[in-house]
Formats: sequence, structure tokens, C-alpha cells
Amino acid sequence: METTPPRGRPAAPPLLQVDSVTLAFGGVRALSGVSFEVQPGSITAVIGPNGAGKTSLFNTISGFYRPTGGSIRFRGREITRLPPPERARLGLARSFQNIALFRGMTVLDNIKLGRHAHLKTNVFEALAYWGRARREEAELRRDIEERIIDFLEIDHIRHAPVAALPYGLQKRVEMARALAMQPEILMLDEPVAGMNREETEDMARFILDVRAEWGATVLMVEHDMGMVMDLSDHVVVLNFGQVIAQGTPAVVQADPEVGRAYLGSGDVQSLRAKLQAAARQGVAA
Amino acid sequence: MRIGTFKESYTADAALFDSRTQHAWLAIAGALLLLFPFVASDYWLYMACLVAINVASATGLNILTGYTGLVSLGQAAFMGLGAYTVAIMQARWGTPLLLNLLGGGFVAMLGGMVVGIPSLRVKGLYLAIVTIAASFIAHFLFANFQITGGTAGLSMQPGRILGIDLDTSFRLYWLIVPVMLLMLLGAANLFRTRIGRAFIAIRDRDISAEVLGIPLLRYKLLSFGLSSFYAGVAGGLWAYFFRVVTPESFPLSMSIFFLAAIIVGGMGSILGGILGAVFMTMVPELLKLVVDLLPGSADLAVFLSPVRLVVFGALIIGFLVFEPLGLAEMWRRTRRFFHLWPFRN
Amino acid sequence: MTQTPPDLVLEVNNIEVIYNKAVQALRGLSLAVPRGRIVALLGSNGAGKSTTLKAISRLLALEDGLLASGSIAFAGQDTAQLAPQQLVRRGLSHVMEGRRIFEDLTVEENLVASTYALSGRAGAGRPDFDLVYEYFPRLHERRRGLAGYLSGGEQQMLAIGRALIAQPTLMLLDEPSLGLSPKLTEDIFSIIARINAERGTSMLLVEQNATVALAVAHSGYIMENGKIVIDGPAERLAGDQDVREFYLGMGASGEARSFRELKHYKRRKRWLS
Amino acid sequence: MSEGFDWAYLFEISLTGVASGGLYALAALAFVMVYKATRVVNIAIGEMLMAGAYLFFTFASMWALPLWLAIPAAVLASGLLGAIIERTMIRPLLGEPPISVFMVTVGLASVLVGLVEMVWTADQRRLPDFMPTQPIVIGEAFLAPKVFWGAVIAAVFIAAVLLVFRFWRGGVALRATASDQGAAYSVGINVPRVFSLSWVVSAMLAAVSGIIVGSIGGISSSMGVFGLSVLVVVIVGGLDSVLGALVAGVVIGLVEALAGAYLGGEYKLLATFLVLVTILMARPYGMFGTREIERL
Amino acid sequence: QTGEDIVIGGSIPMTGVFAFAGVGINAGIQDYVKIVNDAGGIAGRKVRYVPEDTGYKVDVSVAAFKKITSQNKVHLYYGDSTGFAKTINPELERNGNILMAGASFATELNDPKKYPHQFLVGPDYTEMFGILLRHIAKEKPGAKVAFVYSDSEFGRDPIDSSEALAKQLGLSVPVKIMTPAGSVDVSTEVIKLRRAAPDYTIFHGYILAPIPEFITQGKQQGMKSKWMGTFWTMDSSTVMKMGPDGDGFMGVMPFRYYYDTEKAPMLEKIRAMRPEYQSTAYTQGFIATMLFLESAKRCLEANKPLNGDNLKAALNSIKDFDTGGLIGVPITISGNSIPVGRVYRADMKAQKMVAVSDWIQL
Ligand SMILES: Nc1ncnc2c1ncn2[C@@H]1O[C@H](COP(=O)(O)OP(=O)(O)OP(=O)(O)O)[C@@H](O)[C@H]1O
Ligand SMILES: Nc1ncnc2c1ncn2[C@@H]1O[C@H](COP(=O)(O)OP(=O)(O)OP(=O)(O)O)[C@@H](O)[C@H]1O
Ligand SMILES: [Mg+2]
Ligand SMILES: [Mg+2]
Repeated sequence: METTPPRGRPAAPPLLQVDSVTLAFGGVRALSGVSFEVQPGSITAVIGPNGAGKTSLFNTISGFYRPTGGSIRFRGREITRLPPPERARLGLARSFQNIALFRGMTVLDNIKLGRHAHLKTNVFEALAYWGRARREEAELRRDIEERIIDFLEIDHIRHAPVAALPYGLQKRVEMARALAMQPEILMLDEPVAGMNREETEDMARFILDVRAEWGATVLMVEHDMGMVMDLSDHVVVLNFGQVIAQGTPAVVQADPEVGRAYLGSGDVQSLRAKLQAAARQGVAA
Repeated sequence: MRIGTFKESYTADAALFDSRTQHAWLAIAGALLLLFPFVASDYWLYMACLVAINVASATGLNILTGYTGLVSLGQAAFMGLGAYTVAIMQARWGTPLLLNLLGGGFVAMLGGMVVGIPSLRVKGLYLAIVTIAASFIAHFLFANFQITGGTAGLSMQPGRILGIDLDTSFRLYWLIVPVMLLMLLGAANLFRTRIGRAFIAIRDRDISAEVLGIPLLRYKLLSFGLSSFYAGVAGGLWAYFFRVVTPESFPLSMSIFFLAAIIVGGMGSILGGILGAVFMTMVPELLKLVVDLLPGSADLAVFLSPVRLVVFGALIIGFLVFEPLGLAEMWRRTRRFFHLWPFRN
Repeated sequence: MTQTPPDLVLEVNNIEVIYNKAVQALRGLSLAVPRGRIVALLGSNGAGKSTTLKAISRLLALEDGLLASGSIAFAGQDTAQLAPQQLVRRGLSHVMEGRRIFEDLTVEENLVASTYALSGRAGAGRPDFDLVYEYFPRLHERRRGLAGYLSGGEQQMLAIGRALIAQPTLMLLDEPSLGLSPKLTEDIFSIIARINAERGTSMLLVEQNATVALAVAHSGYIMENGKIVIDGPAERLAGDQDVREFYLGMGASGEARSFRELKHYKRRKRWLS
Repeated sequence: MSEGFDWAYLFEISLTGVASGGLYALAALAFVMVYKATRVVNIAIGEMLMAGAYLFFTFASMWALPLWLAIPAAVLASGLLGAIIERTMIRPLLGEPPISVFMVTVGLASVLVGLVEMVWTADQRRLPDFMPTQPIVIGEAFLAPKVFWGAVIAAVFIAAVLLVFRFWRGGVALRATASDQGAAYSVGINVPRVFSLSWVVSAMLAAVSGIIVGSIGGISSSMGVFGLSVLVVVIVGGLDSVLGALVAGVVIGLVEALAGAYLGGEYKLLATFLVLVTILMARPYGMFGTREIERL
Repeated sequence: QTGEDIVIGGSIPMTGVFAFAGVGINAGIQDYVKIVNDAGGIAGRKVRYVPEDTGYKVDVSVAAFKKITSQNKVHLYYGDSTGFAKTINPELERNGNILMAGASFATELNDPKKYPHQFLVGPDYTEMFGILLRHIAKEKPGAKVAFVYSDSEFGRDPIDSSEALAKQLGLSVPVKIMTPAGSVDVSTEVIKLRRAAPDYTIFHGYILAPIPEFITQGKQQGMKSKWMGTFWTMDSSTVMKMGPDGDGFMGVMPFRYYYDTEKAPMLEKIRAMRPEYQSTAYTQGFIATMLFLESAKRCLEANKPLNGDNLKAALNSIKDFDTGGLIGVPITISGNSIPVGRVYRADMKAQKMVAVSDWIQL
């Protein structure tokens, strides 16, 4: 299996190493022997058909699932047994496929929450709201306002309760919260699902900017092939819990197995022709 | 969205009370609290103290149930722990009042944290019943131990502070109300910081909170601890207030009372806890006043008493059907109305 | 405002929707679905697409929404007096956004629940589970498992499968491709096209994937801020310059734009002016 | 173990425990019906038992109707009461936080107690005897006839409900409604009907159970405390499990009987609650309850 | 200081678990106040009765007390529960103006040192047991007596001391059964009881349930015990609710029943005022008021101001006082209680309680 260094960068020791990870739920094998590496500063995409195990892989990396076998290393350190909050503290930040915002909080509080693991205020300071509590909160607020809210262009909703926001904005708040976690590695699970082209482009721009301005490494799961192929340095293809291919977008795209299992095609016109053909065939049958 | 206020800084935006009107209201409320004891009759002072104790305890429960989402029906038992601790400390060691209150708080806190241990696995109503179990176990201990005076319970001397015997509602008022205000302030502060946010996150979705960096067990225990600390202190105040502590002083119905208070008032809102506790404590009394105003009350009272039960229940139902998010939500709505008035569409 | 022409299975007239007695989400929206046609409804996040569908299927009340004015007619009949389940039983199925499957039920029980849509409907065939399993073999494999443990895409399959069981005459689809792989998206849209061709099921399709939506639809609407801003046959929309730029991701020259070369400043949409 | 151990005593006590567990199970079933379909925790279940018992009391003792008429009349009237409760207090809260609905049932309990005291006063009363008075004798052991027949009736009802759920798709509709009301509407389930049905059936079951419990212990406006034991049973069995109600009813009945017999009355509650906590630590959703799906 | 009303305050449980008694108590107090007022009051002063419902909850009772005492000049007070009596005691001491009685017969309250301004309207629970045990010892020396009581302060109150007394009287107590509060199904307890085969079973800490079930099941299982109860069970209407199996149920009662035929002028007066049956709770409230006002009268006649000490002293000065036949013997109140009573037995055919012993004075 080949691993290509990210475009235009010298090879560096990998930031994240997933080594023959296996995960089973009763009879269902969600992951079997998955291995790949994420290079620092890269954008790595995990793609694959529905049910291939992508989200399970993310859950395993962030510690929500314990793998049945294999190991995960972050900056060379073994984290397979580390509880999730510890991993968050190390800088493994993520967003969720099924939006997991805290519906009882405002956008701002949701984002603030992301910083939790990096703050130090204890109960007594909190009850008195004095000293460190006051300082930390002020600092956090400024940081979030200036670096995240402005950056993601969500200033108009900062005091809105998240529950009533439209889907696309909720996704953006998810991203904001992940950014507030001070990510070393930012894991995005389907960041542009439910977005139209325009919004997808916005999100793509954010992702590029995050890497450029924050120096974060990005690991994402996404079904929008246009975006994946354009943005990623490295693509990992999962099918039935196994890595069936990985490499640069060009390499992956050329892999015939990947095409069969996964990739769709075309613009409106050709797609229309294809769909109509399918329908006619159905009627005839 | 509010109109007409423009924040100068982020700190100002995060302040508890942010507008000039709010400061004015606060000043008025403070003045009223200060004046009240000098104008009110013994009965109203008594009620004020009782309300304040209930507000303190309800606020504690609100931390646990309203903000952290762990439904507890053990608040009365934790109050009992606090009350017994205070009574025992006072009788055995004669320690000073404030220390006793703290002691009551801490013992209750320990109790709360022990009860909180199952909360990592056991959730929702299942957990609520575990807290009921805990309160029955507490009752059993109260009723069957020597140190707690068995079923007869313990009687106390009035509390002493600065050489003054706290033996009237007037004097107790000056202990109970300030302590309650301090506790309210603490709770309000808490939810401006990472700890309060973590509680809310656990309430909304605990598993994702964990992945975002919140150690669940530690925070659930913390919430249980804080909540029962509040209960314990409130229970201590209760002990100084009634001066008799028996196993039957803290029945399950009292826990339900507190739960009702925060639900009717509005869960996850400090104001909700206050409004709810005031409502639940005062409504039965006010209903009595209404009955008294009716002519020929003596004979009528017999018949009207069950009517009061019905009206009380119906009020709870009516409020919730009308506004399931509680009194605090109604208050917010009214405020919004006046803020936007006359620009409402 | 006049009588419903007979070939419209759905007619939405000038509706306004208000959430929580405070937030106005739709402001005088009108649209129509001709019988046997697929109509796409496009629009950016928060435009009010899901709200429109919920208004039609009368599920608004559950989310504290209120249809404040306007009228909706399904198969020529005003829906104002009908309960949501009555609409479903008359053949109007709504596949809700965010999958909304019954997590505590098994896959097969989800389908069983859906057979209620056929209750009391004259001429309804027997519920055909095999059809669903044929379309989505993956569901067949997992049919005894709890639906809550399915992957996102599998849940989406189940949601569509459930609507198939209901044998609707009008299907409201809210982002059916959400979270589906490109291949499966295509498959599902072939199925949609097939159902439409085979059974004459009319569809109102909300989609963010404009490419597939315009490929399968006969006509479309584009909405912004609770109102329709343009409409027309699908081909014409696909040819519209703004649609191409904002929905299909094509540069001015008609070439597919790359995500790497995005500008920070965008042209204002024509329909917002 | 020791030679003097009185096995006959143990047997007799256990028998009684199991039988009285049947009574718990029936009341628990009434609770489970509502929870299963509507996710409403009906804290007023004990008061609904009471209402059923008082209706029976009215028909049988005050109006002197014959028993074969009084019992069905009380059960039907309770069903009507259930329908009214559902329509006026529960349905308006469709889609609101469950805890608010929970609180509404607390209010309901207060209303029911008040109504009973208004109409029938707060005095304790006795229901007419309608069960055979011949004690059931098994070997050396006596079993109180009311308890025995109560348990038999309970078993019949529970078996019936279990069968209904097995062979009728309505069971699926019930669970679907509980799982997601909006989605239930969207597949054509008549959600309001499911709601009323479950409340009506639950109120009727509660009435049956109230009549039996009342005929054993008498009735009064405070007999709602029986609801607490019911709550323990449904938690041990699993909130939404019919089978759980049955098994847990028997288990709790047994534990209470044994604790009462060998440790003393003050240990009864203690023992049941200790059992409850132990079971929950091992199985957080009761013995047969559905676990909540936790996924990210 | 004439002209001012004499106020009797009352925390009365008109709802809740004790409502059955509260309603009767309320009527009893009202009626005696009316009788006195109709006769011109006490030393020319009118008597006013100010009740509040408590629901039998201590904190509500205390609130009622505060409310009534802050709005009226109260010298006499009727309180409901033991818990209330204990809770309010420090307040009473501080206030110093009030004499209090109540619905509680708790042994603990029968202590003039700890509760100097309170008294019990009858024997305390231990004394009630004493009366029953004496009766038993006379009827069947060496009998086996079982105690069945509820797990509450009320239930546990007399048990330990009475076990000792039983030993003294040569009786044995083969089994003591405590039932959890509110339990209805008592089959296991019945089994336990049957195996102890007592000659007498005394129930305490209940009103009605679960006593009938105990008796019914006990009889079905062939028990030969006689069944007994204490004051709050012994109201005629309560016992009659036990049905046919209640026939022969016995218990201690310090007062005459409404329908007693022995000469009692006050009973006749009551029957004239209220033609329908009145409960023993009614009588209890009635006698409490009678003693209140007698003490007040004695104070006023001695020209002493109405305060707690004087009132209590006046109460304790009562010797061989005639209650108009409500209590069958003249009473003397030396401490906090009136330790007299007699044993009555239920006659289901006549639907009446009939006396089976003389008045027993301890
Ligand atoms: N907790 C669980 N219990 C049982 N099965 C599970 C669980 N979590 C995931 N699965 C199964 O594991 C497989 C992989 O699921 P996963 O969510 O990782 O897929 P995915 O690649 O993210 O798919 P999608 O693109 O549709 O989101 C699926 O078949 C799913 O049903
Ligand atoms: N339950 C609700 N309460 C309050 N406001 C709501 C609610 N649901 C939607 N809204 C508001 O109504 C508007 C329209 O929302 P809707 O969900 O219909 O958008 P949409 O077009 O479907 O967007 P998306 O593409 O993100 O799904 C949004 O501004 C949203 O904030
Ligand atoms: Mg996924
Ligand atoms: Mg939408």
C-alpha cells in the first residue's frame, strides 16, 4: 500500500496512525483491519459507500467506541485506551454526522463548550465568578468572537438558540465548535451534507482557510466527490469496513474498483438521460 | 433579540444583569427585601423564610435536574441529611451556626455524590427511582439510629449568631434570606462558566459531550454534589427554622414538591427555580386566603379544603398546558413583549 | 384563487407560516404540482423548504408552527380540515428531513408501521415489503436489526422504503440524498424516476443536490426567504445562469468550478435584487 | 441449612409473595400501557387505581347495582375518565418535554384526590366482598383467597395483553408513536387515537386493579400510595415491558414477603429498594426494558 | 380586660390522611364554642374559633399557627399531629400565652416538664395499651398478646414500654409485627401472626386498613385471637366498616359514643344539636374545647391574666370534673393527660359499640 506525502510538503512523521483497527458489533463487522496515516498539515478524506464504516472509524478515533483490535497512535503516542475527554484535550476535535449540537444552548455557548477541556476554572472560582473564571471567560469570548464567529460568518446568529436554526447553519456551528476545541486534527463527518453548491463552496473555503490560517490537519468523511477530489491530499476508500484503496485523488479516481463501488457521475444532462433510461427500462420490465 | 442596548464590550455582554432597567429593578427588589421584615406580620415573615428556604433548595435541584438533566426525587432526603447534621453538630459539639450550615451542606454533598454514582449507567426515570430508593434508605437510617433520635427525632435550641438567639421569624429572616441570595448568586455565576456549560451539555446529549472533552462521571457527580450541597444548607436552615428534625419531616412528597417547583417555574433557569418555589409555596396559602374571604367559611372550610386540592392540581396542569416551559418562559415572553412594544408585528 | 384545475394534484396558494408565534418562515408562497410530475424545490439553507413540506403534510403543529394564511389543496380538496394521518391515508406521503425513522423498532417493524398509510384506502394493494428489499438489499440484510443502529445512509434508505410501502399518489421528499453516497444517490433517483414512470406518483422534491434534482424533475421552483423567486421547466432552470453558478457549481464559461479556486467575494444573486 | 429451618413457613410466605406480586403486576401493566405508547410517566397511576375503586364503590355500595353490572360499569367509567384525562391534559402537551407531562400527572394526582374527597369524603371505606372466601390451601400452606383470585385475574389480563402485542400490528403502532410522534403521523398512524386508546386501556386496567386492591385493603383518598410500589415494579421490570411488569411484580412481591417475614416490616421497603438498585446497576433499563439507542 | 374575645386557634387537618378526624374535630370545637357563646360566653367574653386546614402536614400546620397567632390574640390552640406539637413547642414556650391540646396522644408529649403548655385530651398511647392490657390480664391471665403496628412514629410509640408492662401483668408477647406505612396486602404478616397463635392481637398506628384484612384472613386461617385497637381506630363508623368479620372487635375508648344510653346530659345536648351520628373525633374536639374554656374560666375567675402558665395551672387544678357524661367518670388532670378509658366491643348486628369493661383509671 502506498502512502503519498501531501502535495508540496516534505514527508513528516504522521500525526495520526490507524493501525489494523477492527471493530465489531455483535455479528456486524463495522471495521476490519483498517490502516492509514494522516500527515500533519494535510487534508485527508475518508470515502466509501453508506454503511462502509466511516462514522464508526471516526468514533473509534475519538474514543466513543473501543476497537476490538488494532491500535491508534497520535503523534506517535498510543491512545487506543484513552477515554474520549482525554483525547479531546490532546486536540482531537470533531463534528458529527447526525448533528450533535446542544439544543438547549445558544450558538455562542455551544461554541464556548468546545473549549471546555482547555479551560481550568474550578467549582469555587465558578461559583464566585472571580479571578481565573472571569479572566478565562473574557479571553474565551474574545477569541471565539474574533477568530471563529467572524471567520465562519455566523455573527448574526450568535445569540440564537441552535434548535431552530436551519440544517446548514447547524452544520456550520458544529464546525465552529470543533474549531473552538483548538484542534490539532479536525475531524469533520460529512461537513457539507444537506448544503447546496453555494454553501458547499463556502464550507470548502473554510476548510482550506482553517488549514492555512490555523495550521490544523483535517480528516474528513464526505460524499461530495467534487469537493473531496478537489480539496484532499490523500483519500482513503472504505468498503465493508475495509480499506479498498488509498492515495492521491487522482490515484483513487483511477482505481476501477472504487468507481464501481462508489463514484457517481455527470452533469444534469447526462444524468437526466441516464435516469430516464433507467425509468423506461423499469416500465418495460 | 433585544433592541436599544448596545454592548460596549464582551464582558458587558456576559454580565448577569445588563441593562439599566435591570439594575433599577434589582435595586428595588433589594430595598423591598430590606424593608419587608419591618412591615410584615409574623405570619408573612414566617412565609418569607419558608419561601427562601424552598428557593434555595429548588435552585439546588435545578442545578441537577434542570441544568444537568438528571431527574432527582431525593432532594428532601438530602435536606434531611443537612438538617440532621446541623442538629447533631449543634447538640453534640455546640459548633457555631455558620460552620454547622457548611457541615450540613458537606454531609449532604457526600450523600448526593454516593447516590450519583449509578448515574453513569442509569438514566432518566430509572435514575429518578434510584434517588427515591436513596431517600427511603436515608429515612430508614434516620428512623433506626440512636444518634438521630429514632422516630422521635431531635429537638434543637435556637441558633445563635453574634450572641443573638435566632428564635423569631424576624431574626431568622436575616440569616435565611442572605444565605439564599448568596446561593442564588453562586448558581447564576456557575452557568456563566465552563462548569455550568458542561452541565447543560450533559443534559442535552451526554455522549457527545464526552467526546467533546467532558468527563461524564466527574461532572455528573459534581452536579449531584452541588445540588445536594444546596439541599443540605437549605436543610440546615430548615432545622434552625423549625427546630425539630424527625424522619417524617422530609417525606417523598417534599421531593416531589421541589421537582414540581422547578418544572412549573421553568427548568434550567435560575429565575424559574425562584418563581416555581414561590409559586408552589404561596399558592396553597393564597388559596386559603381566598377561601377565608368567602362568607360563612367555617362550615364551608370542610367542603372547600378538597376543592383547594383540586384547584391546586388544576393550576399546575393549567399552567403547564398553557406554557409547558414554565413560569420563567411566560415571564420572558412578557418581557419580550414590552421590550419590542410598540414595534410588535 | 379560482377553482383548482383538475390536473394539479397539489396546489399551494399564498401561504404564510409562523413558528412559535414569533418567527415568520414563509411569506406568501405559492406552488403547484401537476399530476404525475416531479417538481423540484430548491433553495438555500433556511429558505423554508422543509417548512413548506411540513405545511403541506400538516405536520407543522408538532413543531409549534402555524399556517397563518393561505390555502393548500390536495387532489382538489382543501386540506385545512384534515388531520396529518388522514392525508397520508389518502395518498400523501412525506419523507421528513433528517430521516426520522423509528429507532427503537427493527427495520421490518418500521415498514410494518408504514402499512397504516394503507388503512381504509380503497384500491390500495397489499403492502409490498419485497419491493423495498429489492430496491435496497442492504435493508434486507439488516431487517431484524434495530433501525437506530443503521448507518446514516441506511436510515435514509429505510425512510424512502417506508414511503414506498405507503403507495402514495403524491410524495413529498425532503432531501432524500442527504448523506447518501454518489452511487446510491443515483440509484435512489433512478428509483424515484421509475416509481414516477411506473405508477404515475407525483412528487415534490426538496434537494440540495441540484444536479440530480434537476435531472429527475420535470419542473422546479427556487425559493429564498420564504418566497418563490423563480420557477420553470427543469431544463430551463438548469440553463439559468445563476442556477448554474450557485446550485450547479459551474463557472461563467460553463466549466465545472474547482473547489480549490474559490473566491472570497461572491456575485450577488440576481433574484435578490 | 440449620436443622430447625421451617421450610413450610418459607413455602407459605413465598406463595403469598408471588400471589401478591400478581397484584403489583396488574397495576404495573396499566402504567406500562401508557408509557409504551406515549412515553408519559404517569405518576398518578395510584390515584387512577383509587378512582376506579371509588367508582366501583359508588355503583356497588351506593347505588346497590349487582356486581356483574357494577364491575363492568366501573371499568367503563374509568375508561371514560382516562379518555377525558388524555384529551384535556395529555394531548395538548403532545411534543412537549416529557418532564412537563410528568408534572401534569402530579397535578392530576392532586386533582383526583381532591375530587374523591369532595364526592366521597376522606373516610376509609370498604368495598363489598365479591370474591370467594374459601381460603386456598396448598399442602400446609394457606393463601388468602382475595390475593389468590386477584393474582389469577392479573395473570389473565397480562397474558391477554402479551398475546395482543404479539399478534396485532397495533403493538408496532404504539411503539412507533412512542419513538417519534411526527414520524408516526407521517406514516399514517392516527397518533391521537393511539394516545386515547392507551390511556383508556390503562385507566381500565387500573380500575380492575383498584377494585382488587381496594377489596383487600379498603379504599380511601390516600390509597394512591400504592402507586409507589407500582413505580418500583415497572422500574425493575423495565418501563416499557409487559413481560417485565409481570416478572418484576412477582420478584418484588417475593422480596417484600421474605423481607417482611424474616427481617421485619421496617425492612420491606429497604429490601425492595436495595433489590431495585442492584438490578439497575446490572441492567440499567430494568430486566426487560428497551435500552436507549446511543449513537453518534 | 373584658370585652375582648377569647380566641381558640386551630391547625385542623381537614384534608389529607387525617381528614376523617379533622372534620369531626372541627365540628366538635365549633359546637362547644356555640354552646358557650349561646350561654353568654366565658365571664362575659365571647369565644371565637379560628381554624385553618393543614392537610396534616407539619409545615402547613406551623404556617397556620403563625398566621392565626399573628392575626389574633390567641390563648388556646388546637394542633393536629405529634410532629406539629413538637415543632411548635419552642414557639409556645417563647410566646408564653397559649395553652395547647391536639389530636396527638403521643407518649412523649405526656411530660409536663418538656411540654409545659400542652396537654392530651385523653390517655396517651402507652396508657391506652395499659388499659387494654389490664383488661386482658383480668379477663384471661397469662394470655398471649400480639402487637401489630405501623412503621411510623405513631405506630411505634407505645410498643416497647407496653411490652414491658405486659410482662409485669404476667402476659406474654409472642410476636410484634411492624407493617410498612400504607401497605394494603398483609398476607405475609397474617401468616406470621397465625403462627404465633396469640389470644389477643392489638393493632396500633392505623385507622382502618389493614386491620379488616388481618382479621378476615386470620379468621379464614382459623385464628382464635381476639382483636383490639386504640383510639383512632375505635370510632363507631370506622369499626362498622370492618364488615361481619369485625364483630367482636374491641378497643380502648376514653369517651362515650354518640349513641350511648347511659345518662349523659351533654350527649343529649349534642344529639339535639346534631341529630346524625357524630364521631369520637368530634367528641375529642368537643372535650378539648370544654377543658380549654374551663381553664380559661378558672383563670378569669381567679382574676389571673390568660397566659400559658396560668391556663395550665388552671387545667391542672381540675379535680373530679364532670364532663357532662362524655367521659363516664369525673376526671382529674394532674399531668398532661387524662388517663382513663374503657374497653368497648363491636356488635355488628346492632351496628354499635358496647362497653365490656368499667371505666379503668390508671
Ligand atoms: N452501535 C452499533 N451497533 C450495531 N451496528 C452498528 C453500530 N454502529 C454502526 N453499526 C453498523 O456498522 C456499519 C457501519 O456504520 P457507519 O455508521 O460507520 O457507516 P458510515 O460509513 O458512516 O455510513 P454513512 O455514510 O451511511 O454514514 C453499519 O452497517 C451500521 O449499521
Ligand atoms: N421549529 C422551529 N422553530 C422556530 N423556527 C424554525 C423552526 N423550524 C424552522 N424554523 C425557521 O424557519 C426558517 C425555515 O426553516 P426550514 O427548516 O424550512 O429551512 P430549509 O429551507 O428546509 O433549510 P435546510 O436546507 O437547512 O433544511 C428558518 O429560518 C428556521 O430558522
Ligand atoms: Mg456516517
Ligand atoms: Mg430543510
